[in-house]
Amino acid sequence: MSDLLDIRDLCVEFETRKGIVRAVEKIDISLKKGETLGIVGESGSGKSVTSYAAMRILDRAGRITSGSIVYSGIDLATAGEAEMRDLRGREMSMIFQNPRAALNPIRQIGRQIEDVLIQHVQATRAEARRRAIAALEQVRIANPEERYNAYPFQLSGGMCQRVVIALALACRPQLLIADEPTTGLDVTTQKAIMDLIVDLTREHGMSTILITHDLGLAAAYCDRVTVMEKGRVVECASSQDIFGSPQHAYTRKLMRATPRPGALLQDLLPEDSPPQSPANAQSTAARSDTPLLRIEGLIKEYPRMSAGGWLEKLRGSNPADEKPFRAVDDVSFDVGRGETVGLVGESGCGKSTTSMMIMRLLDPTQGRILFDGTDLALFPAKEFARNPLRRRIQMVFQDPTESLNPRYTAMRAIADPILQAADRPRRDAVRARCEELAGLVGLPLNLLDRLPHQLSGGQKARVGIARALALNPDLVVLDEPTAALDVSVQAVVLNLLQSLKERLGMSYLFVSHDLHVVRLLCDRVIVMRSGRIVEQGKCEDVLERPASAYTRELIDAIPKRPV
Amino acid sequence: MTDATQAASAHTSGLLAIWRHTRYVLGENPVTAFSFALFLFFLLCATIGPYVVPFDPLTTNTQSALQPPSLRHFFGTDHLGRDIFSRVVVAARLDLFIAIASVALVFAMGGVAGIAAGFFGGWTDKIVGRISDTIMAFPLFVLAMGIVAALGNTVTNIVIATAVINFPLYARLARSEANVRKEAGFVHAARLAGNSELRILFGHILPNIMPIMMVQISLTMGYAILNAAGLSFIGLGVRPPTPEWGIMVAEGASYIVSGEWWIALFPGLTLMLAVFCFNLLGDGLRDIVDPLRRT
Amino acid sequence: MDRRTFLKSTAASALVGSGVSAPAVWSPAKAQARRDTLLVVSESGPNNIDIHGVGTNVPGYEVSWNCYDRLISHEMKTGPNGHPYYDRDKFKPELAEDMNVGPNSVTFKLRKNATFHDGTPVKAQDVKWSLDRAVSVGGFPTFQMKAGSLEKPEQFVVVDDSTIRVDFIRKDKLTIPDLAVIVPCVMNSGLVKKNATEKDPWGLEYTKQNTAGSGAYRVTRWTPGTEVVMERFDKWASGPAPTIQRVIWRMIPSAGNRRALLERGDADISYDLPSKDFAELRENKKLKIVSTPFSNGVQYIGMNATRPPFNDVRVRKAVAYAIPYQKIMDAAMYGLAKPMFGAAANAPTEVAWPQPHKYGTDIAKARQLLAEAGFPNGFETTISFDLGFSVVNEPICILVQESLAQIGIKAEINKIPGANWRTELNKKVMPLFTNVFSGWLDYPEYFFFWCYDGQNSVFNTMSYQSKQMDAFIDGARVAAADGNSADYDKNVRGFVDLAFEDVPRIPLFQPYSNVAMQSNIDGYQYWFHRRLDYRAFTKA
Amino acid sequence: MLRLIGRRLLTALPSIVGVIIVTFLLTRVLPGDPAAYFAGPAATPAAIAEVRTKLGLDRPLPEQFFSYVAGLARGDLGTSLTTGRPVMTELAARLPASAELTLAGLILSFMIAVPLGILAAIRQGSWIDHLCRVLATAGVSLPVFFTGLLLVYVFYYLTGIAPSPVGRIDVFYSPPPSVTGFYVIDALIARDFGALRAALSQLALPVATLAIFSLAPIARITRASMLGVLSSEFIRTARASGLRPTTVVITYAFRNALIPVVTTIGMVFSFLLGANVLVEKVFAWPGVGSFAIEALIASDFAPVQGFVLTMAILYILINLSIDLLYGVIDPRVRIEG
Repeated sequence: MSDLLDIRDLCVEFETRKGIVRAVEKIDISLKKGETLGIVGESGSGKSVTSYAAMRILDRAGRITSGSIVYSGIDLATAGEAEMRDLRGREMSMIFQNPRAALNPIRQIGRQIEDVLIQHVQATRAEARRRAIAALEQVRIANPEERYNAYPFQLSGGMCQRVVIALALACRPQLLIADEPTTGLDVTTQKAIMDLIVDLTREHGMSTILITHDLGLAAAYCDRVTVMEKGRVVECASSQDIFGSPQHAYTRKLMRATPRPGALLQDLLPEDSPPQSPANAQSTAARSDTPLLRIEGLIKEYPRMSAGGWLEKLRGSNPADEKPFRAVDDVSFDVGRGETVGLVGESGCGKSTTSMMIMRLLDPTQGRILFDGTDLALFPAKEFARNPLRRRIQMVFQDPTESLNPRYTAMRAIADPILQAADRPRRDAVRARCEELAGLVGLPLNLLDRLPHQLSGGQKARVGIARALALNPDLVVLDEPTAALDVSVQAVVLNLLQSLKERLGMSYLFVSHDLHVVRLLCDRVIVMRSGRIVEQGKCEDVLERPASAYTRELIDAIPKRPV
Repeated sequence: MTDATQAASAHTSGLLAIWRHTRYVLGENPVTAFSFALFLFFLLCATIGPYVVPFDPLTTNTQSALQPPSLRHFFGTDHLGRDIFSRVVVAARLDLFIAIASVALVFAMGGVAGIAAGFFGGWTDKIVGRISDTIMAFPLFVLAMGIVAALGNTVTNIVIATAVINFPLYARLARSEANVRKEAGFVHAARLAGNSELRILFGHILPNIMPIMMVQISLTMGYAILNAAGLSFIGLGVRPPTPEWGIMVAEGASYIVSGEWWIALFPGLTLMLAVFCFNLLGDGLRDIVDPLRRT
Repeated sequence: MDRRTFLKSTAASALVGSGVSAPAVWSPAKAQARRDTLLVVSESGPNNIDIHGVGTNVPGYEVSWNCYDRLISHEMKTGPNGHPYYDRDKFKPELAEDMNVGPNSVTFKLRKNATFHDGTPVKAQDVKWSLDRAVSVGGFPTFQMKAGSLEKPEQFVVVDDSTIRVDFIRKDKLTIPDLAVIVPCVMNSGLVKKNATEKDPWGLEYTKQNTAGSGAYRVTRWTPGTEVVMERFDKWASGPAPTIQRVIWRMIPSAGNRRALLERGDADISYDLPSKDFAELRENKKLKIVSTPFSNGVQYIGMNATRPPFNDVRVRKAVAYAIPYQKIMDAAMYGLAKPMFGAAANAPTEVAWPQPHKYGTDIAKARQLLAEAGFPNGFETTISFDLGFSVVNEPICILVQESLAQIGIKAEINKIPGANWRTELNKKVMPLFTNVFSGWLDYPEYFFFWCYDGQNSVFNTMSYQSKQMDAFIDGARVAAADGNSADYDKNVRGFVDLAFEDVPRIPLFQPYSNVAMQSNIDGYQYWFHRRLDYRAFTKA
Repeated sequence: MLRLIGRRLLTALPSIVGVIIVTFLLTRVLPGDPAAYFAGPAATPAAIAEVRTKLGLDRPLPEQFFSYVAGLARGDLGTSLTTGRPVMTELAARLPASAELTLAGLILSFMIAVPLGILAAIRQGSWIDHLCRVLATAGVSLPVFFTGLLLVYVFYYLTGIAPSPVGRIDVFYSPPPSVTGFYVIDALIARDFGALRAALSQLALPVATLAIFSLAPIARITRASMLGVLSSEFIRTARASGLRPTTVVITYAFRNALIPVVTTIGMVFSFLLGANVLVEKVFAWPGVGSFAIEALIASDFAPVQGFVLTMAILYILINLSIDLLYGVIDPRVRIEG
């Protein structure tokens, strides 16, 4: 089969304020007709830049400096803009990560598909509507006629991604580039979308490039996988060979760092890393005395988002639709001292709302939050900052960038809780404490005076953790602490959290949507769905022999590695 | 290094960083560099102007009234024979004062009220919203006139009037910026650290909206002087004979048709240059204050 | 052409470029209309076209003067600048054909053929109703009538349909002249009474916006603050038929634009331009400038004679010597005024007003007088002026402030908007101020009765009290009534000398009333009210 | 839709009440005493007192306020003493003049500023970007009356291109029969092209002055919001699907960028209503602005209160139409209501 796409020693450079940055360094990638190629790499590896270069939609600062991109005989690197514009959408098209943002928010989705059809003279204005509805049917969207004039904000994330796919495939292109199509979607939706992409591309004999940071996804859905690191292709082989016998050290490191059933926490670390303390998660038996945290009948209601303002209330609208929406519906569970409890569920299941209430950042509608015997629910969230118990419950946030004040240096961020505490030590003692905490979380001292935007994702996560530990809390709520991190960094941070828990005798409430990560870190796990607890118990019981159908469905949705 | 020197060095390195960063920002954007130079020039006029000017800006000399620009009088003389160049230079002090004072006042009033409204919401938001709606409902210039006419046309009243009519602009901007940030991660983190709501407002949120406010501050400085000029045109401006660009343009305006174009033109050009400089200053100030731009 | 003008020209021409012909091109029909229409431009317009209205402003007087007739008016004589000037002492008949003055009454015979605008004939009952109205509506009109001892309706007696008699309540030389001012105009009582209500018996609301007179013109359209359009009343019987068929009077607030309109020929006549413009327009041969001194008018620096420090005559004299008179004449008036200062030390005092005083600018003498008065290093005060006339007042105050500073008096300038100016004057608290006053009746004792008399009228802005002065003024008035000229002259010289000796106010100059018109306009007449009389104008 | 209007008007009510109270107090605080002003030059204190009672100014403040509000309810805004006519008729006659001027100024400035802003955003950092910034800033740096007088001097006095600044229509054209009060529209309705040309040529200079003054804020916001939208992800999708640049920039990018632009225009319009007070003074334009200034200087309360109230209502109507415009532009606003 002849090569559809043949990229030869491509180099792409970006002008940034710090001078020229070479994002992609002499890479060779080839793709046969009908083949599905996976490009895997961590952030900054240049995997997306390659595809943008191929489509020639690099932003203004990027330039292809050398190399060729031959697509069925045409060298795209030197093609004219008009010629490229004709190819894009008709011959080759692309789908992106954040589906809702990838659609024009104020234009009906049907019209957006029509625009592409009309642009590439695939349909006259009259029949464009019929062709658009056909495209929607093709991506298995229910009752496409109505959906035709819906707006993106009226559709779910998964539905939006289907529309983006319909948009991309409307003109029957030969090549589909999918850049992290399912990141940020729920596991179940992710499976449905990936199956859809593979079915459609196979049905039309199209070739696909799937760009992802998730090795498991690539393994499950691609014929061949290319691994990239810092702008270079380190290895390229069939998915069986990549997983069966990874040749390059970096590939092996990636393989090890990906959470997978049956692995232990320290298995994730690269081979050459020093052995961690032998204590294994399961071995620390939960202490029997009263639990550190006991949640009883926790409920959080939000008024139904009725469209009418108080005018409606004036006229007394019917009580039926007045019933408030229950984000958290009668949740009760315990967290023992020194125990790590996992809270798992898809987005919108109420796990974050529950954690916010436990952290007393949000007032519950009803229910008790007993922390070491005292019911925290009695204190309103507004005044809890001054409460002496405040320092004993801390939190690590999901998005490290958003949880650090852009104007505070790392040092000042870590010191913030210490400075607010009543018994605040003198200036140099504060600095000493910060350096001690930095050492604890493995943050190099010279980074303390840097601002957040001058730190990497992993370093910011460490600052977040150091800040949480500043006042030696008893309970730390971890709200998806590593979701935003690369796989290799995630492995290191998870091990760090585990060792800190053991050394400082804390308990964790670990909120996550990734079952593999929960299996590695937690003693017990609680599965939630639309505000209610579906199942809870020991990790291996729930994950190996799930009692409820929903849990089983969650587990099945995780892409399997080629055995 | 002992803690003390370390802290000191951190402090100086902080200042050094700001200076290097400022030089960097200026280097990168020539327009901003030009506006900074202009601003320094005006500051210079304001400070040492009165001691350097060739003539006393107030002495009249009816023999040499209405002379066109010449080597003796660079900008010519006005209808009372006073040297326009000296008056324009000396006026810088008063005009800069009006600009900076009204901006400071409106930032303190409008900015703080806006943040509180955006951050606390509830009734603070309603009150600030109502006040700014009421002020916005007035035709702004007539409101300024009303205030100055009612309280008397002193410079302080002109500053107060300018501050009042710009209040809604600042309140609305600050409110929307604070509203966006009030649920940010670092705000929750600050709460966890034990910061009281007020400390969060002023310690965390205010510094983060400074870059956006900087742009608005520079724009308002321009409008403040224009407003003073407008008031002078209808006789409510600064008390004569104090030199002020706005009133000089207003007085000179009636002489354009009769051919003495220089009386209004030079103060007008200087006024334009100043407002021009303030507007361009905004972008430069934002770059300096915005941490993200710091390499 | 620098960038900014380039931007403006493109922006403006983009709009205007669409083939707009210069407005000066007239189609023939319009040319004819243009020739017998007078286009007047001024800064502000009337707020009420009835002279008896509450708060009718000065522009309102002009409309009333042209649209209503009076019983008698003034003959014309050639004025000091060769242009027609109203003759203070000679009267000519207007609505009244014949006037004969008895010892204690005057009788008027009305024209037979005089009719109002709506055709109804003018009868004595209309005259009586109008005069009763003038003396009873209150405010300024009633006040003006009282100045000529016309105070009670009983004085006006209808003898028959065409004869009316006015009885005197006291011998007063000003009664006859007071019948020739604007206020005693004759109204169409039938028409006005039809539109009156019990709340407004005199029909002031109706006459506020409609003319109901027998004058040479009548108002056909009035948009306040924008324009007044007056058409000729062809059946006007009280004088020679005017040549101007239509008068369009437009309000153009910006003086610069008014001058531009004159210079480009788009306006026929304008009068309230700054003196500087008049001085410069003199050279423009396409225009004709007529300057006539205000009759009985003086711009002065007033001081509050009751409060320290200006209650001490030496301080007032010091100020009088510190005034930069010549600078004011040059920079404020551009020479377009008659100086009221610097008369020779031995010059005799004339029996006339206004006349120049003997003070001049003498800083040393001023400093010495100030020291004598106990203020060797001066004092602080404020100098106030009416913002409405800031074109003249502001330069005067700046110059005075500067020269007073030389003798240690630090005076801060205080600008007062139009409405507040009268309130401040009435309060009589302002220590130092500049103001202008001119009386309609051009007699010295009339001026001094208002401005210097002990009864402290609103125009005695210095609240100057002096028994001696009151004696002189009353003496002059009685002498005038009795026709005893020797006594009259002695009293006039007495109060003029006392005014200059006590100097509660320092006369600066007698301002000119300037009018600029296209060269093809003739017939401008100077009247005591200094407004335009359209009836006399001709347009070549 | 009606619900939106209803809610908007209800939220506007308190600010109207606020405006009424503040104007009432503001006019009462003005130092001038209208009675003295209207009693005429030769009035004695007795005459002034007489006029004061006639005007009802001697009654206690609350009483005056209630009689004013009662009058308002009846739609009677009192009579203006400077022009001697009821304020309502005065405003009705003058409002179209100001509205015509301000609207035309806004439309012209919109037609110049928006394309300038878009071009500056597309070619960011290029000479057109800097030109847009410099031109816009220069326009707003000059006091509006100075620009006006300069335009009159150059275009009327020196070159005679523009007609004489004597108000809305040339002296020798009678205004077209008034249907909307807008001379341009009325002339079109009446097909009187002579009057139309006269009205347009009279509008040229004042509209140019206002446009230059309002250029900067609109151009600046268009550029900023276009920059924001152009860097968003759906534009990348549009480019990736090969759509024509014009469709990408106009139909996709500009329509999304329109909302902040429309908000600024609302604010600029209310700012212009204030600023055209000076333009009306320079161009002898018989608008509400110059009328209010004379009244304010003469401390004639009724017209000032009437004027400010009309402006407040106009401002609320403008905000209402902007909200409706949001609904048209952005379905999210329309649907979530």
